[in-house]
Amino acid sequence: APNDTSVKLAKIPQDKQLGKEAYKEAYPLEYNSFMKNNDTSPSPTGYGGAQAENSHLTEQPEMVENFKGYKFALQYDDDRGHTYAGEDFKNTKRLPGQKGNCITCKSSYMYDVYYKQSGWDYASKPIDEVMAPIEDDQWFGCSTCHDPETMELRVYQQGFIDSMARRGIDVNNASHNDKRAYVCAQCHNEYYFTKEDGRVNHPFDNGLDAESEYEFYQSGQAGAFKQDWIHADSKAPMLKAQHPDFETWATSVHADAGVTCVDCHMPYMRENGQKYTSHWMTNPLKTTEESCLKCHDESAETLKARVQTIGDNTFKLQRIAGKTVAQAHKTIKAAMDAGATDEQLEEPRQLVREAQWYWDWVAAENGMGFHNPDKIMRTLGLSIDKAHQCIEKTNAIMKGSL
Amino acid sequence: APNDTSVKLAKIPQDKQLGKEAYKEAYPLEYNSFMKNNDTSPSPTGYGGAQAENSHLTEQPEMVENFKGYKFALQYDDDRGHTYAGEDFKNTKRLPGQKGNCITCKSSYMYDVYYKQSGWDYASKPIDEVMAPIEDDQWFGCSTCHDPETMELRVYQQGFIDSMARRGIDVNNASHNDKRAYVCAQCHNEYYFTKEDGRVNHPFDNGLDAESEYEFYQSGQAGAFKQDWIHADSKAPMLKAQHPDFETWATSVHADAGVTCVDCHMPYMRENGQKYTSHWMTNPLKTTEESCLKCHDESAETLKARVQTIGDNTFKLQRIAGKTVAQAHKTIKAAMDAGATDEQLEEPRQLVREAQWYWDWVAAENGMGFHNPDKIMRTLGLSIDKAHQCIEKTNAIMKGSL
Amino acid sequence: MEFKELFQKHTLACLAGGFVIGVAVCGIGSAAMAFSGSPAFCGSCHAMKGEAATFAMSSHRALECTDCHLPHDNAVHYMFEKGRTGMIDTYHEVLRDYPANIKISSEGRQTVNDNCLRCHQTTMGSVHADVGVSMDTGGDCLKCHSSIAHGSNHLEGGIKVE
Ligand code: HEC
Ligand code: HEC
Ligand code: HEC
Ligand code: HEC
Ligand code: HEC
Ligand code: HEC
Ligand code: HEC
Ligand code: HEC
Ligand code: HEC
Ligand code: HEC
Ligand code: HEC
Ligand code: HEC
Ligand code: HEC
Ligand code: HEC
Ligand SMILES: [Ca+2]
Ligand SMILES: [Ca+2]
Repeated sequence: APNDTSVKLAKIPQDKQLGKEAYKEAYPLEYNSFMKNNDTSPSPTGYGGAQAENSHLTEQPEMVENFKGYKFALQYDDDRGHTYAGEDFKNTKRLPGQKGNCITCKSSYMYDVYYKQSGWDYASKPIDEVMAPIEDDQWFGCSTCHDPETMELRVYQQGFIDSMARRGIDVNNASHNDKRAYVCAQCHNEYYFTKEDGRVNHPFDNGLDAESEYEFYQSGQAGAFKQDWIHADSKAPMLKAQHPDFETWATSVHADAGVTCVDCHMPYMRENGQKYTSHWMTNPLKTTEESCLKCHDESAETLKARVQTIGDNTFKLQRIAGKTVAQAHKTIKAAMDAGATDEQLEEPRQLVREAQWYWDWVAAENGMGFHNPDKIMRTLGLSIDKAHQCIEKTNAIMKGSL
Repeated sequence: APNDTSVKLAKIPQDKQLGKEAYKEAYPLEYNSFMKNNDTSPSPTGYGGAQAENSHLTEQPEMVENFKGYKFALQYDDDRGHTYAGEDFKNTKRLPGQKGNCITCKSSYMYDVYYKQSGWDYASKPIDEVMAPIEDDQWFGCSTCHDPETMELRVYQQGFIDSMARRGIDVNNASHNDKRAYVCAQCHNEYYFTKEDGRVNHPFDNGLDAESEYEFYQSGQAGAFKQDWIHADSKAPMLKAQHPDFETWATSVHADAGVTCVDCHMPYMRENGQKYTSHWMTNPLKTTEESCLKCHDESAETLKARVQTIGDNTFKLQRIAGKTVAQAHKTIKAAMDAGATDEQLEEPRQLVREAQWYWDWVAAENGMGFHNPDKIMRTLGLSIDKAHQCIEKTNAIMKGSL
Repeated sequence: MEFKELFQKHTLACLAGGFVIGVAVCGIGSAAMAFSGSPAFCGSCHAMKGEAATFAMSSHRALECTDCHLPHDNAVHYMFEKGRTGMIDTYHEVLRDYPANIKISSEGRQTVNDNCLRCHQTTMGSVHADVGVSMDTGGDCLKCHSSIAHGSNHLEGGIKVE
């Protein structure tokens, strides 16, 4: 029809499918809004945000102690827009010495080039070799989420597909609505690299909360993988939790109501009487009107204040937990200095490992509690308890041995 | 045809206004539903409920330690329907030795008879003398909430009126919607009896959360009142928190949206097309259809599951907090037995007082977290932290002195 | 309550009668036809007062109730549903046995949803909205717009003691 202004599927030349440039003309609304990911304005709540060098380590100095001996103590910034994914990755001080598996969630290059050729082989090759051929425009392009031939959403990160399959869920036969979560969930989740072949795997088997995931690592379900590093002070075998955004959301009130990541982070916008999907995946409070107010009748101020309150409550406990964990590491170190044996310190080290896991699960999550308030707060309560138990246990040992 | 949204005002003889019987014929729907408060079916979530002898002390034995030396260690039951208010009050083992102020929230007798005659005088008279003239039917009747002449809601508990006035709120000039909360809030709140004349007062001046109320008691704003009792084991000066349901609700998402106690606990019902307000003030999950689904699109099962989850998360931390507090009392006692001085134990005792306050604020609240999840969970996180701090401090002292 | 007894004894006959009368009345003329879909007509029942009141304050207040609540794919379907639902509504209104809180049924939701798209097809032209195939898409309008016609604040105002 002559008046039909609906978006037409465009043919993108095969050699340009991994970039963004070639999509610009066919999908200007989506392309332009995606480019807004370059915006670096601060977060309305003060949590998160998109400034360069927005360092967690400066904001919460206890992290320097908690990650001592691990790369996260070198540089650990708050996430920025998707357009920075390549740049921030290449520049992080955590990069040297890593393997190819690291690029799994930074573009679809790993899939469209490497995985299609030879499966997980890229995962255990040196990172420099693996990332060398990736051009600037090929980091995080449209193909990261869309099948370039059909522009349908696609979920192709095999580690995620396999982990969900173990939960009985076939993500590629999921409903369209569920896909609007899975397309994000394939990256925004907790993962580890298997010792066996370096592939990405997820500890989802027992459930989607911090306790179930901890049990996964404790019970041997992670195979030969036992820890990410040995803590420099306490010598405890530590786990690093990474961005469990999916797991946090998955059991939330919003998920119950079928509200997905996309509904809030990529709301419909309008231009010329037609809707399009915003591709500026940022803090939804920057677009409260479109992100929240279609479903909610409260005023934008009321909603923002509520998100702020949840964030403040979460941050309050997160700091207490983080600092207590730091103190626990130092207490164990003091015990070691005073002559405590590895055997005596076995239990305290397990306790600090567990305490830090719970704290980090929240600290690494990106919603500052909002994605699932009571689940996140429960996790912090457990962390505070375990960290103190570690301190008390260690002190009890010392009392005996002094 | 009868107007289905109005009721004819009846004249209730003055000498029968305090009871319920006289209202039966004029307001059968309200009367009959009020009598459903005699129901003693269990709570759908397992938290709360209305069975006789539903003892907190049996369910959470750590309470016996935490209230040691105080009447709450003798008997402390979950609340039941309003029709039991007189009976349960007269039978509680906590009653002997109390004063008249106790009846403030058990009927309007205190107001319509005593307060109108001579203000707060009744508050410091012996309880036996004060309750002797109250007939069975006069405990918690219709006049407890309604002005019997007009059947308008009334807020007349002077302690609450004064405390709200100090917050700049004139409860009797409040909007009709706010009154639907205040009518409950006048009883369902944290209170103490002033040392000066035994009247009921509320620690609302600094804010409506556990930290602000603690600050009220710490700063001398409670006048000569310093503690409810001295703990039998730790000798710490303790505070008892009582049902801060109002404070918990007041800053919740539901309150933000103007949803009051009455909307959930007294939903509109219909009988033969006649609309009326349910007077069965019970667990709203016994009436999910009417209580929740008028606002929520989720299914009744989804909503119940959500309330259950919030309750389970809350109860998990509540138990950890309660048990850690109990251990703190015992640790201080052990230190005393080993010769620690009052001066040395000053700080630990302050810590256990504060830790228990936070725990009790939640344990005494009646929504098991649902009324305001993140606020309640924050309070428990603080409790766990302070209780452990007490233990660590005390142990540190002992280490020095041994 | 003679009405109630009559209904309970002769339910089927009454319903059939109601159906015929409904269709006949509606067929009398286009004026009656239009009226019997209007907020004034629908809102004349006690059970509908709340919805009529909230609707009157909505952005769609110029519409007829039936624009959303009856199928508009063809006239026969429209008339049939009008008779059928009108019959159910009348039956419960007379018996006065409807619940305090009337909740739209899943078929009712589907009908409404189809109507949203009937008017707003263009708006949704460029985004994923397979309406009719499944409500599990961007086409589930009510997921985001359920308060568009009746608000979401269902506080109803008190019952007066006069
Ligand atoms: C399973 C997916 C996944 C894998 C594998 C992964 N990342 Fe990420 N990465 C993410 C997500 C999602 C974010 C954004 C959320 C966040 O920062 O919490 C992110 C953010 C980052 C950032 C920016 C924020 C920061 O942490 O400073 C850097 C740098 C980064 N990743 C480096 C790496 C490196 C190096 C590796 C390999 C050791 C790696 N990533 C492996 C998903 C992944
Ligand atoms: C991080 C994931 C992600 C990336 C990257 C991404 N998209 Fe999308 N895109 C989505 C989602 C989610 C939708 C909504 C799809 C749905 O509901 O079916 C969408 C929808 C679309 C649509 C359908 C029309 C609309 O607006 O809903 C087009 C066209 C589109 N994207 C183009 C692009 C282009 C061009 C790029 C690169 C500049 C891009 N996308 C990058 C996730 C992404
Ligand atoms: C291929 C992996 C991947 C996918 C798929 C993905 N993300 Fe991300 N996301 C990242 C990485 C990596 C970053 C951090 C980039 C950086 O800091 O440089 C990030 C950052 C973000 C941020 C932070 C932006 C800011 O302003 O601080 C948000 C919000 C976000 N993602 C939401 C989403 C949503 C919503 C989806 C799905 C529609 C999604 N992501 C899909 C990897 C991914
Ligand atoms: C109901 C709305 C909603 C849903 C659903 C939702 N989020 Fe969020 N998300 C938010 C809000 C609001 C914030 C900002 C919180 C703050 O500022 O304190 C946020 C923050 C984030 C951030 C950090 C942004 C920053 O500034 O650094 C990331 C990343 C993120 N969400 C990813 C996800 C992913 C992935 C999903 C789905 C698995 C998801 N979100 C689902 C509302 C939502
Ligand atoms: C597609 C619909 C939808 C969108 C979009 C949405 N919400 Fe919600 N929200 C809901 C539903 C449904 C609930 C559950 C309660 C209910 O049934 O009303 C809810 C609950 C909430 C709650 C109470 C739950 C809690 O954890 O405290 C808050 C606060 C909230 N939303 C804020 C937001 C904010 C802020 C945004 C935007 C960033 C947002 N919502 C976007 C539908 C939505
Ligand atoms: C949004 C609905 C809602 C509001 C508003 C609300 N409540 Fe509740 N209340 C509940 C639910 C649901 C429970 C049951 C929780 C459970 O079973 O875990 C409950 C439990 C209670 C109980 C304990 C019942 C029992 O079984 O022992 C009391 C007492 C109570 N509320 C009083 C109040 C007061 C007073 C207010 C206002 C200051 C209030 N509630 C506001 C929903 C609400
Ligand atoms: C005059 C004081 C007073 C007022 C006013 C009051 N309550 Fe209560 N409420 C009580 C007492 C006392 C009990 C406990 C009775 C018992 O256990 O014998 C109670 C018990 C309850 C319970 C527990 C019932 C159960 O099944 O476990 C609920 C729910 C409740 N009240 C809600 C409300 C609501 C809602 C309002 C306002 C409409 C209200 N209350 C007004 C004093 C009051
Ligand atoms: C400011 C109002 C208020 C005052 C003053 C008050 N109560 Fe209550 N009482 C309540 C409310 C509200 C409940 C129901 C909620 C609950 O139990 O948490 C209740 C419940 C009770 C119950 C039943 C549950 C239980 O705790 O075993 C007893 C018994 C009781 N009160 C005795 C007393 C005694 C004795 C005093 C005086 C020392 C007193 N009350 C003073 C408001 C009050
Ligand atoms: C614990 C508080 C409380 C008690 C006790 C109470 N009521 Fe009510 N009553 C209310 C509330 C709240 C409303 C709703 C008022 C409003 O919204 O204006 C109400 C409304 C009414 C109405 C107005 C019609 C209606 O159904 O909304 C009548 C009549 C009534 N009550 C009669 C009684 C009778 C008779 C008794 C004693 C058997 C009684 N009430 C006891 C709180 C109470
Ligand atoms: C008069 C309206 C109303 C009533 C009655 C009501 N709610 Fe809500 N509820 C809301 C609003 C408004 C929100 C905030 C989110 C939103 O805007 O949708 C909310 C939020 C919620 C949330 C998410 C917040 C959280 O703390 O997790 C849950 C769960 C919930 N309600 C359950 C219930 C249950 C269970 C009942 C009945 C006992 C109930 N509600 C009664 C209006 C209501
Ligand atoms: C613009 C479309 C539209 C119009 C016009 C409309 N409605 Fe609705 N109606 C809806 C939607 C959407 C819902 C579902 C609301 C929900 O899910 O909360 C609904 C629900 C209802 C319900 C069930 C109540 C509920 O909450 O589920 C009734 C009854 C109703 N409408 C009656 C009417 C009447 C009477 C009129 C005219 C005065 C009317 N409607 C006009 C869209 C409309
Ligand atoms: C004779 C009185 C009366 C009239 C006139 C009336 N209704 Fe109703 N309506 C009711 C009753 C009673 C119910 C509740 C039926 C039940 O209990 O399921 C109802 C239910 C509904 C529902 C919810 C049904 C469902 O299950 O999804 C909708 C939508 C609705 N009416 C719309 C309308 C519209 C549109 C009109 C005008 C064309 C209208 N009503 C006219 C009495 C009436
Ligand atoms: C018979 C045609 C018709 C139907 C059916 C209809 N609409 Fe509309 N809608 C309109 C018209 C005309 C306007 C413009 C009204 C105005 O701007 O005054 C409009 C405006 C809107 C708007 C923008 C105004 C606002 O309040 O935000 C939204 C959103 C909307 N409609 C959604 C819906 C949804 C959802 C449904 C189904 C529940 C629906 N419409 C059913 C004709 C219709
Ligand atoms: C996931 C959430 C979501 C779903 C599903 C959804 N919408 Fe919307 N809708 C929105 C948002 C957000 C806006 C506001 C866009 C803006 O203002 O830029 C909107 C705006 C509109 C408008 C207003 C356009 C105007 O001119 O003001 C109409 C009409 C509309 N939607 C109709 C529909 C219809 C019809 C459907 C189902 C086929 C639907 N919507 C499904 C979120 C949604
Ligand atoms: Ca960020
Ligand atoms: Ca109870």
